[in-house]
Amino acid sequence: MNSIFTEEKPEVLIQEDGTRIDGRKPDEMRPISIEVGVLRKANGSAYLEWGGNRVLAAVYGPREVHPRHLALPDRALIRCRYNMAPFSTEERKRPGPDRRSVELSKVIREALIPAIFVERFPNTAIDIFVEILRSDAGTRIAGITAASLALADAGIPLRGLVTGCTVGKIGKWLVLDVGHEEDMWGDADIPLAMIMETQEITLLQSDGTLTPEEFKEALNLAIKGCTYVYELQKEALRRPYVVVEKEVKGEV
Amino acid sequence: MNSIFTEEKPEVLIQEDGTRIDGRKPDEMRPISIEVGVLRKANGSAYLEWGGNRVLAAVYGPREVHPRHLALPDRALIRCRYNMAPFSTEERKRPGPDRRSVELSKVIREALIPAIFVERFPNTAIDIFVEILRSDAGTRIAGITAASLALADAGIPLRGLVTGCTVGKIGKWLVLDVGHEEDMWGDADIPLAMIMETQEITLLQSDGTLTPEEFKEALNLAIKGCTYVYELQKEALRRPYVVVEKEVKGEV
Amino acid sequence: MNSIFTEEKPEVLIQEDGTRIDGRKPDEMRPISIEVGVLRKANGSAYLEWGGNRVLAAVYGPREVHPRHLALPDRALIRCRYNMAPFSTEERKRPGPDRRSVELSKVIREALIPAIFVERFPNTAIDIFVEILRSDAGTRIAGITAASLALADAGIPLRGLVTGCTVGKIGKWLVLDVGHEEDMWGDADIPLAMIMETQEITLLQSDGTLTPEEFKEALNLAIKGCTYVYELQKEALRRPYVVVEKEVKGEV
Amino acid sequence: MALEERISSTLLKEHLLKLAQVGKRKDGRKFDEIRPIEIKEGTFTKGLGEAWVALGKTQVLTSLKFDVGEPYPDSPDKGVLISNVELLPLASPSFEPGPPDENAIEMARVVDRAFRGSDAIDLSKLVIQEGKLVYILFLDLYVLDYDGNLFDALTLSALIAFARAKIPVVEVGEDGSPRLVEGESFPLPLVDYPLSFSFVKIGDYLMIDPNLEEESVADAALTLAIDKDLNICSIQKRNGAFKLSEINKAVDIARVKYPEVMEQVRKVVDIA
Amino acid sequence: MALEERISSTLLKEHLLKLAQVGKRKDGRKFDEIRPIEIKEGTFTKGLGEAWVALGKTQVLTSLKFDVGEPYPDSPDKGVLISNVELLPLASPSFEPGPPDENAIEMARVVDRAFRGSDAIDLSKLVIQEGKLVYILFLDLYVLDYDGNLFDALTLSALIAFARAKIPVVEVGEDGSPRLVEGESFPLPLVDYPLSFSFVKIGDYLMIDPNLEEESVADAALTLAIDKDLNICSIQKRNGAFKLSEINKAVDIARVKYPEVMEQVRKVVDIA
Amino acid sequence: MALEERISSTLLKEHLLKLAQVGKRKDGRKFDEIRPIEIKEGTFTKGLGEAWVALGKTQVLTSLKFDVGEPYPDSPDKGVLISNVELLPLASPSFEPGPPDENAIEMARVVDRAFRGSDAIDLSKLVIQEGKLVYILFLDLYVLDYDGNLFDALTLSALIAFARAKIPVVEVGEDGSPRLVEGESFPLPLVDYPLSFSFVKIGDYLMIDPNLEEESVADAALTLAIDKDLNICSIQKRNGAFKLSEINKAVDIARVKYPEVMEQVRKVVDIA
Repeated sequence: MNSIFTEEKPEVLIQEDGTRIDGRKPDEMRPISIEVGVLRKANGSAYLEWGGNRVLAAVYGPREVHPRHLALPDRALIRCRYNMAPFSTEERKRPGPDRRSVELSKVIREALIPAIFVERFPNTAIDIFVEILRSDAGTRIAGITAASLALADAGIPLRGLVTGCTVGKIGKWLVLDVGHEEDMWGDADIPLAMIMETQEITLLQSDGTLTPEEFKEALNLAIKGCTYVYELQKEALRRPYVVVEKEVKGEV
Repeated sequence: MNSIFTEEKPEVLIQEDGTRIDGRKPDEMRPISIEVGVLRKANGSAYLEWGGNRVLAAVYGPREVHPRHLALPDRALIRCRYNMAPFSTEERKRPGPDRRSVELSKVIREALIPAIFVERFPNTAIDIFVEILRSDAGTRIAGITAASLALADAGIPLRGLVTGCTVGKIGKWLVLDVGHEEDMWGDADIPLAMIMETQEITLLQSDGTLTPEEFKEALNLAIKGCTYVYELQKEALRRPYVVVEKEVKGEV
Repeated sequence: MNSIFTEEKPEVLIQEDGTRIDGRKPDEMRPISIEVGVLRKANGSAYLEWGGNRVLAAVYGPREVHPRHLALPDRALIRCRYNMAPFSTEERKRPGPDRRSVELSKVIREALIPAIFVERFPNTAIDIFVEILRSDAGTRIAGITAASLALADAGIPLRGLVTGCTVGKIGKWLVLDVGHEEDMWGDADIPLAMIMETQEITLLQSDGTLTPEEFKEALNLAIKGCTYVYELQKEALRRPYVVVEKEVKGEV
Repeated sequence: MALEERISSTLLKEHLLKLAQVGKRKDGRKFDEIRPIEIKEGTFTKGLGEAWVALGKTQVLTSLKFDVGEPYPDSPDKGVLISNVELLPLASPSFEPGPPDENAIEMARVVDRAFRGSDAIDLSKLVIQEGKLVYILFLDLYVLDYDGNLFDALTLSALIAFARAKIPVVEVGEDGSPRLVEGESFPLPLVDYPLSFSFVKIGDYLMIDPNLEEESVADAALTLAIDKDLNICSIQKRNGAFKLSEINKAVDIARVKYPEVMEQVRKVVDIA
Repeated sequence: MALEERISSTLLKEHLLKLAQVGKRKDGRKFDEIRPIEIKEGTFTKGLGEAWVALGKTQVLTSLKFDVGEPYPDSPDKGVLISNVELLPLASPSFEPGPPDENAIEMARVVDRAFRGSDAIDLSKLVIQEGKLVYILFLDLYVLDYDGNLFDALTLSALIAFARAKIPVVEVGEDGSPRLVEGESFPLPLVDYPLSFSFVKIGDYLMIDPNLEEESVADAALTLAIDKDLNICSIQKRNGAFKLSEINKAVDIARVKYPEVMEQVRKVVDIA
Repeated sequence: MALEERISSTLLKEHLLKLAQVGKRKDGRKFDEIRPIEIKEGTFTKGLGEAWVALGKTQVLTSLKFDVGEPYPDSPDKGVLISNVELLPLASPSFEPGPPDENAIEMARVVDRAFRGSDAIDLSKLVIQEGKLVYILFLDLYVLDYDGNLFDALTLSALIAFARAKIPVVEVGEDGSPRLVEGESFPLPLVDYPLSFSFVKIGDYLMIDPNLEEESVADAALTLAIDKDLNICSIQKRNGAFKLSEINKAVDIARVKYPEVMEQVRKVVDIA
C-alpha cells in the first residue's frame, strides 16, 4: 500500500451523546436505494446504493454445469464470486481475487444457500456474481442483500429473502450499520445476515472483543437493522425497474 | 526495464532527401532470406531473415484437438502462438506471454484463417507457432509471412499465401518496411497483411495519426511491399530446402 | 534471501585427522530414528529423524486416477511430491514448488518406481508425498528412505525397500552422510539410492569434481551407508508403531 | 458449439443477410446508424473520473485511478497510463471469471491505442520529479452488460472519464516521500478527443456499431479511431478479410459520424 | 459424489441423528465433550516456536518463523503477522496439492482473527525502527492428518507455538542494514490466550469438536473464539443456518470449556 | 497412451532389442557412437554469445544475455548465472506451451550443474561492486527440433555460447547508477569446458547419445558430465535402475568420447 493513501485516525469516533462521526445516532442507518433488473443479459440482477457503497449483483442459472464433473446429482451447485472493482477503493486495487475476497465469496455463498430450494434443480449451476463498484464499509452484507434480490429477480424459488446488516462496537457504544471510519478504527464489527421469513441466521462473523451481554445486544440490534432493510427489499421487488430509495433520518 | 538498456533517440530519423537512418530510400525494403522445411518434427516449417529479424514458424496439423471440447464440428480449429524468445531483444525478455504477444497471437491467427480452407478439416486442430528468435521491427508481419509458408509446407490447402509488410510515417514521409529506430520514434506505423491471390486484407493495424490521404497512400505502399515479398515466398516454395535470399538495393 | 540469515563459512570443515565439523569420523553416520504408521488417513506413512532432518512420508493408493486421462492401461501411475515446509529452513521458505523441489520430486519418483510392481495395478494411481518438516542436508535420500517405508506400510508389493545415503568430498576426504556445513561448502556431493535386495541403483546424482578413482570409492562408501540404513528400515517395519532409533557412535 | 446452436446461427445469418439485401437491420437501424447512447448520472466508483455508458443494451463502466511511481527508463519525462479491460462474468453467459483473456487484452490495447495514437493525453504534464516520480494512471474498463460493440462503448466511456478526471496534486516532502496536497487538484491534460467506430461485414454489407447478434455471424470486423481533426489515429482489423475499398468506405463513414457522437459527449463534459 | 457415496452419506446421517436423539455420539462422546488433546514433545521444525498437536485423530503442526521488513503504511508502529494454512495432501484423500483453496484461506483468516480480535500479540513490541523496519512473523499452520475440526486444532497449536516463541534480537548496523545480535532473544509479547470452539448442528442437536464424519453430514457449522476474560473475540458461521438461541447456547458452552482446555495448555507452556 | 501406441511401442522395443543382440542400432550406429554434430553459422539472436547446434536431427539454440543486479547475500563476491530450458511446442508434437514442466526444469538444472560442478565459469570475475552490483547471466536454452538426447545437445550448445560470449563493460556513474561503457567488452571468464554424455539401457545394452525412438523404449537413462581433466563433474540418473558396473562403464566410455567431441567444439571456438 502506498503511503500517500494512508488515512489518519480521527480523534473521536463517537461523541459522549452517541453522535457518530458521520452525524448519525447509534441506531441510525445510512441511506439505501435499490433497483432490481438493471442488467439485460443476466437472468436476474440488482443494483444497490448503501451509504457510499455501490453494489451490482447478478445471477445466471439454473444452467448447465461446466466443467461437468462438478454437477451435483441431488441439488443445484451454487457458486458465488464476490469481487472488488479496482476503482472501488481509495488506492487502486489490483484485479483478481485476494484472500479476503476468497473468504467473502465463501461466506456470502453460505449465507445464500440456505434460502434457495437447491434440491429442485439437480445437475445445474446457479452462479451469483457480486461486484463492489464502490466500497464504504459493509460490502459483504450489502452484497448479500443485493444478491438475494437478484436471485428473486431470476425467478429462483426461495425460502425467503436474505437480508444483511452490521453492528459495531465503539468504546462503550453499539452502533448500527457501521460506517467507513467505524469499520477501520472501531473495537468490534459484527456482520449478520438472516432469512427474515424463518428468522434463521445464515451469516455471522465477528472480529473484536465483546462480553456475552454486548454480544447478545449486538445480535438483537443487527436483527432490527435487517428488519428495516427487508422492507426496502420487498418494496424494490414489488416495483421492479423503479428505484426504491430511503434516506433514514430517524431511528429504525 | 533496466536503464542500462535504454536507447537514445537519434537526432534525425530521415534526411531532407528521404534518406533513412539505415541508409535506405523511402520505398526500399530490407534484405530478406527464406528457407522452407527447416524442422523435421513439425508438419511444416519456415525460417525467415528479414533485416535483423530472425523468425521460425512451424505448423502441426490437421491433428486431434486436445482438450476435445474445443473441437469445431464444421471446421478446423486454428490456434496460433506468437512468442518472443528471451534472447530476441536488447534486454532479456522474461519467458511467457505478455499482453503484447497475446494480442499479436490473435491478430496473426486472424490474418491467416481467411487463407485456410478450414471447412475441409472439421474436428481437427491446426497449430501455428511463430518464434521470434531475434527482433528488429516488423516481427508480426515477418511472422505471418513465415507462417503462411509453414502452412504451405505442411500441405494445408490454402486460398493463397498471406504476405505482410509495414509502412511508417516519419514527419512528412511515408516509408516502406519500417526499421528499428523508425518503429521506436516514428509518427505512425501501419502493418498490413494480404492474401495476394484474392487481394483481401487480413491484417491491418495502425498506431499514430494519419490524414485520410496519407492513410490511402500508406495502404497502397504497403501493398506494393507485399507484392515484392510475395515473389520471394513463391520462389522459396518452388525450391524447398534451398535458401532464397534477396538483398534489395534498388526500389520495389 | 535476506542477509540476516546468511551463514558464515567455517574456517575448517574437516581436520587433519579426519574429524568432521560436527565431530564425526569420515565414515560415521548421524543418528537415525524411524516410526512407521504415524498417520491415520493415509494408506501408509513413516516419520523419520535423520540428524537434524525431520521427514514425513505418506502414500495413498492404489486408487482411482484423477483426471482420468492420466491413467495408464498397463500399470499404475506413480506420482510423487517432495515439499519443503515453510518452517523447514533457516529463512522461511515461500510455500509452493520451486525448481529444486520439482526436480527432487522427479528424481525421488524415479528412485522409487523400479521397486514397485507397477504392472499389478493398471489404471490406478499411487501417490507419494514427502514432506520435509525440518531440513539439515540429505533430505532427498531421507525422503526416499521414508517413502519406501510408507509404500511398504501401505501394503504395496515391492521388489525391495529403497534405501538412500549420501557421500561428500571435502578436500582430499570422502565422508559418509553429509552434514549441513559439508553440504554448503564441501567440494562434491553424491546422493545415492538403491534397492538393497537387488543391488540396483535407482538414484544417483553428483555435483562437484571427482576423479574416476574417487568416484568409484564414493559409490562404494555410499552403498555401505545404505546397507546400514537398510537394517534400520527392516527393524522399523518389524515393529510398526514402535520407534526404531539408532545413534551411531562407532563407524559403519 | 452444439448442433442446435450452429443451426440457429446459420438461420440467423441467412435472416440478417436477407434483411441487408433490402437495406435493413433486424433492430430497424440503417447500416450507418449508431444505437442510442446514454450516459448515466451519479457517482459509482472512487475514481478521479468515471463514466457509466449504455450503447443500446451494452453497458460499460470506466473509471480512472492513480498512483505515483517511477517512470519508464525510456521516457523519464512522462507519466504512465495503464489500461485494463474486465469482461465481468455478470455481463454475459459467455464470460468467465479469471485474468483477462485475449479478447479483453486486445480491447484494452485497442482502446489505449486510440488515445496514444492521437497523443490525447499530455503525459509530460504528469511528472512529479523528472526521471524519479510520475503519476501512474490506471484506466479500468468494466463491461457490465454485453450486447455487442464493446470497443466503441469502452473508448467512449474512457474519453468521458478522462474529460471528467481531476488529478490530486502530489508533492515530495523533505524526507523525499510523496504526499497529497490537501484539496488541490488539476484537470487531466486532455488535448485530443478520439472516438472509436466499429464495423462488421455481413456478406458484402458494411454495418456500423454491430449488436451482439450481428457480431456473432459477421464475416469480418474492423475498429478504427478518429481524432478531433478527423484524422485516423488507430485501426484494428479483427476477424475476417476486407477489400481495400471497404476499409476506405469505413473510414469515410466514421469521419461523418464523429461530430454526431461528439455532440452527445459535449452534453456531459466541457470539451472544446 | 458417486451414488454409493451419497447413499452411505444419507445412511450415516440417519445413524448419527438416531444416536443424537438418545443423547449419544458415534464415538461415545457427550455433545459437549472435546476429544483428547495430545501435545507432542520434540523438535520438528526450524521455527521460533512450534507445536505438534493431536485432537483425537486430527494432527496439525504449527510453527512460527520471522523476517524483517517494512511495516504497513497505515500501522508504521506495528510488526506484521501473516498466517497461512496448508491442507497437505498427505492429510486426507480429499486434499490436493496446490495453492490454498477457499477452505484453507478461510481457516487461516479465522485462526488469525482469534488472535487479532483479542489483541493477543502486542505487535507494537515488534518494531525495530518505527516506520522503517519491523518484525514480520509467519505463522505456518500445517495439517498432517485430517479427522475433523481443524479450526480448533489449528488455533490451539498456534497459541502454543506463540507461547513458546523466542524472537531473536535484530539491530540495525551503522550501514543501515539489519543484523542478528548473536544469542539474544526475547519472548513473543503474548498478552491474551484465545481458544477456538467449533460446533456442528445435526438435526437440532449442537455438538462441540465435531469429527470428520460429523462434519460431513452436519446441517450447519459454527466456530467461535473465547479470550482469557471469557469474552467472545471472533465468530465464523460456516455452512447452514442457526437460530439465535443456538448461537447463544454455543457461546455459553464455549465459555465453560475454555478453562478445561486452557488447563492442558498450561501443562506445556508457562502462561498466566 | 492409446492401444495402438502401446503395441507399436512394444514392437519397437522388441525390434531394437533384437538389433542390440547382434550389436546394432536401428540408425546404423555403434553402441558408443555419437550422431553427427553440426554447429550453424550466422547470427540468430541478440545474445552475448550463442550457438545453434544440431545433434543428428535434434536442434537446439542457446544464447546468453545479461543484466546487472544484486548478488545473492551468501555470495556477495560472485556474479549470478540463471539457466532456463524451453521445450518449444514447435519442436515436438508432445511439447505444449506453458511454463517449464519437470522435464525442462530437470534439464536446465542438469546442464547448469555441469558448469557449476566443474567451476567452469569464474563468477568472481563478474562483480561490478562487491556485495552490491554484479552481472546476472541468463542462459536461455531453446529446443527447436526434438529427436532425442536434449541433455547433451543443450550442454554442448551452452559451452559454445559461453566460449563465444563477450560481456559488455558496465561501470557505476557518479549518481550510483550503472551504465554501459560504449564499445568495451571482455570475454566470459570460462576456465573449464564440461561436456555431457547421455546413455540409455535397452535390455542389458548401454547406448550413448540415444535418439528419440531409443529414449522412448529405454529401461533406464543416465547423463554425466566430464571436465577438461576427464574428471566427473556431474551425474544424473534419470528413469530406471542401473547396476554399479553399468555406471562405471558409462563413465569409462564418456571419458573416451570427450576429446572426440571437444575436437569439433574447437573448430568453432578458440578454447585451450
